[in-house]
Amino acid sequence: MDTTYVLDIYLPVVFAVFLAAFTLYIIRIVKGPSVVDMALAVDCLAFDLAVFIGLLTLYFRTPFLIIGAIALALWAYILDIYIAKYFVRREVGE
Amino acid sequence: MVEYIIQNYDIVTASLPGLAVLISATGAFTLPLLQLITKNRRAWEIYTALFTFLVMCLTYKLMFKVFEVGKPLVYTFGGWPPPVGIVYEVDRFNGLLGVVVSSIMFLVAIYSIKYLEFDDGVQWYYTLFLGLEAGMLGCMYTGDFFNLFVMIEVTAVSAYALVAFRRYDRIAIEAAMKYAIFGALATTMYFTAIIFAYGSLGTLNMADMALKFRNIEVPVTGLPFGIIHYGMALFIVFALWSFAFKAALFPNHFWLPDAHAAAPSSISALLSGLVVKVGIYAIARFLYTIFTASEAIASVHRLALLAIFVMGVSSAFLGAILMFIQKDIKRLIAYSTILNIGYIAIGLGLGSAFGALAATYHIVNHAVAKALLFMAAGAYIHYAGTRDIEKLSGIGRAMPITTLAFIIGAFSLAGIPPLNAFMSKFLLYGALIATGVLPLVAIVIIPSVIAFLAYLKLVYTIFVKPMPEEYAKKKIKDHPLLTGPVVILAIACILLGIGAPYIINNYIWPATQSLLDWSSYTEAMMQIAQKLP
Amino acid sequence: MKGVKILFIPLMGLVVILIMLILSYGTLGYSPAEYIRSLGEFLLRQSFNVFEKEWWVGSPEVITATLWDYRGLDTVYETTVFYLAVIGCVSVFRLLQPKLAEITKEKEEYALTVIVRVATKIVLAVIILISINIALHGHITPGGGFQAGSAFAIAPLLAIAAFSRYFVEKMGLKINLSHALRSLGLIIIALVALLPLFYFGYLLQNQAKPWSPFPGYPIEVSFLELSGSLFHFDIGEYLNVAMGFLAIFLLLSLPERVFKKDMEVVKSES
Amino acid sequence: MNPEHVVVLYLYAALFVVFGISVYGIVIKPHIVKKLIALSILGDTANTLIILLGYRTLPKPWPPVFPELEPSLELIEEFTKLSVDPLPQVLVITAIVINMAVTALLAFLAIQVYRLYGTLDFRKVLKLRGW
Amino acid sequence: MFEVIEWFVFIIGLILITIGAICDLAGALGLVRFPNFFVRLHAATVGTIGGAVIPLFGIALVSAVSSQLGPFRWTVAGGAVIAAFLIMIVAPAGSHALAYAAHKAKVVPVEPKVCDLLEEHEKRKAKEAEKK
Repeated sequence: MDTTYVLDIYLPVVFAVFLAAFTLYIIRIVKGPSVVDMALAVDCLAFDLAVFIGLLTLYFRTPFLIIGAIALALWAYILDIYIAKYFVRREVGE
Repeated sequence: MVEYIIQNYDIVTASLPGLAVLISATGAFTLPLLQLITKNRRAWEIYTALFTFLVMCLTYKLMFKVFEVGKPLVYTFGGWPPPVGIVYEVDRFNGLLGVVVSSIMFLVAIYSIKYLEFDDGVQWYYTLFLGLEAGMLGCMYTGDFFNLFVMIEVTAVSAYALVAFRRYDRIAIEAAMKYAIFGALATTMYFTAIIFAYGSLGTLNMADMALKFRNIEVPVTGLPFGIIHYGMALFIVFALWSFAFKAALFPNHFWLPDAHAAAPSSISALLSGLVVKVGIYAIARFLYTIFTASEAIASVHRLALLAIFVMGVSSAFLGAILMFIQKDIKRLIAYSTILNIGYIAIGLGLGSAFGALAATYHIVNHAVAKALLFMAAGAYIHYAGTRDIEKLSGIGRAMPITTLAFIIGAFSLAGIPPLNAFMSKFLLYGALIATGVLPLVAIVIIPSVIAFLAYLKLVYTIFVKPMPEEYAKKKIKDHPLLTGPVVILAIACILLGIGAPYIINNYIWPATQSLLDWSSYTEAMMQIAQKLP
Repeated sequence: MKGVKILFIPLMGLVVILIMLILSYGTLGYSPAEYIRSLGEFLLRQSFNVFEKEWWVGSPEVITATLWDYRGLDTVYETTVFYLAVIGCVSVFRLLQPKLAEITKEKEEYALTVIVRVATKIVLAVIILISINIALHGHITPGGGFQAGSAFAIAPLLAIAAFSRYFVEKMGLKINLSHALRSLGLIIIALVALLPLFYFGYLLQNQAKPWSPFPGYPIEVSFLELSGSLFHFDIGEYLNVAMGFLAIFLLLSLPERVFKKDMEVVKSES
Repeated sequence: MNPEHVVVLYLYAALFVVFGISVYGIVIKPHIVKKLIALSILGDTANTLIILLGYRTLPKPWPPVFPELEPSLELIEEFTKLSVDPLPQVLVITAIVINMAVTALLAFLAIQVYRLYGTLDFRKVLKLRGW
Repeated sequence: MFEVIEWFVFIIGLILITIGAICDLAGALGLVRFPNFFVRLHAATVGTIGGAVIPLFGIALVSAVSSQLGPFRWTVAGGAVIAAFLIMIVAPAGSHALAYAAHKAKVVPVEPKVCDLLEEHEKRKAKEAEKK
């Protein structure tokens, strides 16, 4: 089943929406009054980038990008955990 | 290709350069396993000494083979012909340097046994030590300029870590930090230079690079991709800056006195004697073998030579003057390194065969004498526990043999005949006179005289002045493990000086010739590259 | 310092403008263009060319093929750089009294909340599986030893923060194990590189060549695609990188009071 | 020079500006952590530069991985014509590992500097050292 | 018949992607416009679960029926599903950890507050510990 034409027309529209969302997230990262605000925005941005990579997989028709999405999701989680640990205990190891 | 190799050498002899580097790296890989099995530090020390000895034997065999054959020996890794794969290309020049590196590494490995007796964590020291040897030999042997980047990093990373080996010493950590930050900047600059070279030439092989300037078509890579004139100008500027940093030439010398003074003395001997030579070797290889006699970049080449010459002159004067005012014995010797690197750069900057000969001989002589000085100074520091020259006064009386060797090394570097560094300085005078501008000779004589005065003062303080009472109690004496390597190097100093005519005729001049001989360097590579489709 | 600063900015600007002027003459051949350099084309054409086995590597992943076969030496020593850097880190952070680091008391309050702990445990399993997957498929799909090792590195990183470093040590991932496995990985690499020499082949040789008697590493074992030596190299590098990261994180997470206590000895001595 | 080349030159210019800024950061900024950040930016800029060099200005270039395990001659030819240059990517992987290793070592050294001097400001460190 | 089912799956996938895009934009707007951290957490949930998990499922569906991806389409679909499940686990846990830490360390004030049960709970706990 050939879905190329549909995707080629439709995906750029979705890309535009996602890019708009990215801009808003970046505004929050830059503005963010506290560290947790920034971390939250970076979080959302990373998860959205994972989706974006998935969409690029469809757009470029290369199957090799998708593994990057998984890695990105994990890295964002680490950021959260480390900031939380720092605020709770002020020492990473224990 | 196999016919070409088999007719001259058997496969094991052909793979000697690759083996030498890989074996010292394997030594570094297995040492952590050994330290888990046995906690006996004698075992680690003997293990390291054995590995360095093995590598030394391999490099000697390689050097004699290369001198016997006369042509550069090309070893293809994985069997891939040059522009595609990586090659080690050993001619007489880097064969000779490889021998210098591995011999001094072996002596320092023995010296470290006694010198580090009060330190903990020596297993990491020896691991990094073997890594440093692999890195330096790789830098010397490689025929691929991206591989050169990787090997420089191997050398550099182990050097940073070794400078910071005594990690509770404030000065050592600060020096290592400075060295590492600017060293990383320099290597990134070299990576940028590689980008320009790959962009404009489309190859990563050094011999192929030389052929591209002369518009000779090579299999697979073909002709240059961009305009080589400008691309190579950028390459030379970036690469030269980074090599000058590694070699501690004048504007980039600032890290050297700190790092070399703060490291353990055995490591200072390696850093001053050998690691800075990596930068010098790279400069010599690029300026003399690869960029010579090609009209495409002749003007850039001339400018680069001039820059090296000017940098050499300024570092010679700077090193000599700052050497005179030092109060710290190791800083004094470290500034002497800047001075001597300046001499080597002057020799290379002349652009004549005579100058290159003087530089080659001075590389060998300086490596031997400087390792000697640092190791002897390390012996004093090991017993006295201080680096201040005033506090060390008279300590030489308790260690007569070490001090005798120290005096030989110091006078050699100060240029007293018939010791070895005098011979190479004499060649340098000759090379400068051959340029026809006689006042230039002053740039060799003046720093030499200042250095002589500084050494004289040092020797006077250490040997002639009376010994304070606190040392008399400490039972200071010549320890065979500390003195042995020093004495061997002192004998080498004398032999290299007395036998200079023989050595120059049979080793140094052929080595210099093969440095200048770009055609056989490229032919050796082309012969194998013909196999490619 | 201020004078240097004022001088430095125009200097950098000048250098950048100069480089751009030089580049605008087409120094790099106006790249990127529609065509690429012929060396790159050679690699693309030959690395999985089943019709010309003289020049092939046997891996559809051209990057891994180039990384471990055409330019294998670079990668072996790049691994060495990583290894030596980790050894350097261990050397800088070694303790005078190693016993100080061995006080392992895992307390409830070290860990974060229950929700985080449960989520982390699930994620840990997923991470280790993914990293092994990346390592074992490095010669067929993008990935390989370093990438897989970096993916594995997330596991101790997460466990240290969400639980504590004692949790990681209780799982058996101690620093001595990391030294042993790292050495093991590098010995695998060194042996795979050295083995062809015993068959009178070349160091780091992968496939059979007409000009070398070495028969080559197996491309397939029954149904498994191995791509010759690439698979073994990837495993070696995976062990090295993963365990190197583990050692780095275990050292970094040592609490600061251990070092303060350790440094007191030095101060009292001097 | 056609418009495409101008766009490419703009990309190069942007990269070199970042390059200059990071060199400035390494040399001038006194704080060690800032120096480290500038160093990693420098490394990444160099990597991006060489990746840009190996790109192909086609509408949809292929990644340098064979899409099938049993290729035909036509597929190999098509792949050679459409895929991006693999060599810069190989060099970048090597450079990334090396940069990361050096950065890790530098970070450890920086922590040790902080332990011994109580500060990460290079000027203060030099002052404490007695300069 | 089979083709019809495939088109159906494809359209569902596209719809999921569309929903995701809209949710993402809404979440981003909320993250920018809302007054303080604890309120923004709600917007972030819309941005992650609505804006990341749902479109990833959509991508999995679309790629599963896209023949142009060749034999690798199941890799893409599987990867997308794994990524979606991971984000579904990871995103709430991460926001929870952030909120817990922000509350405990008092990084941001809890402003529109009716009653703070967590604070009371911890006070009670501390009192019990004192008694013991």
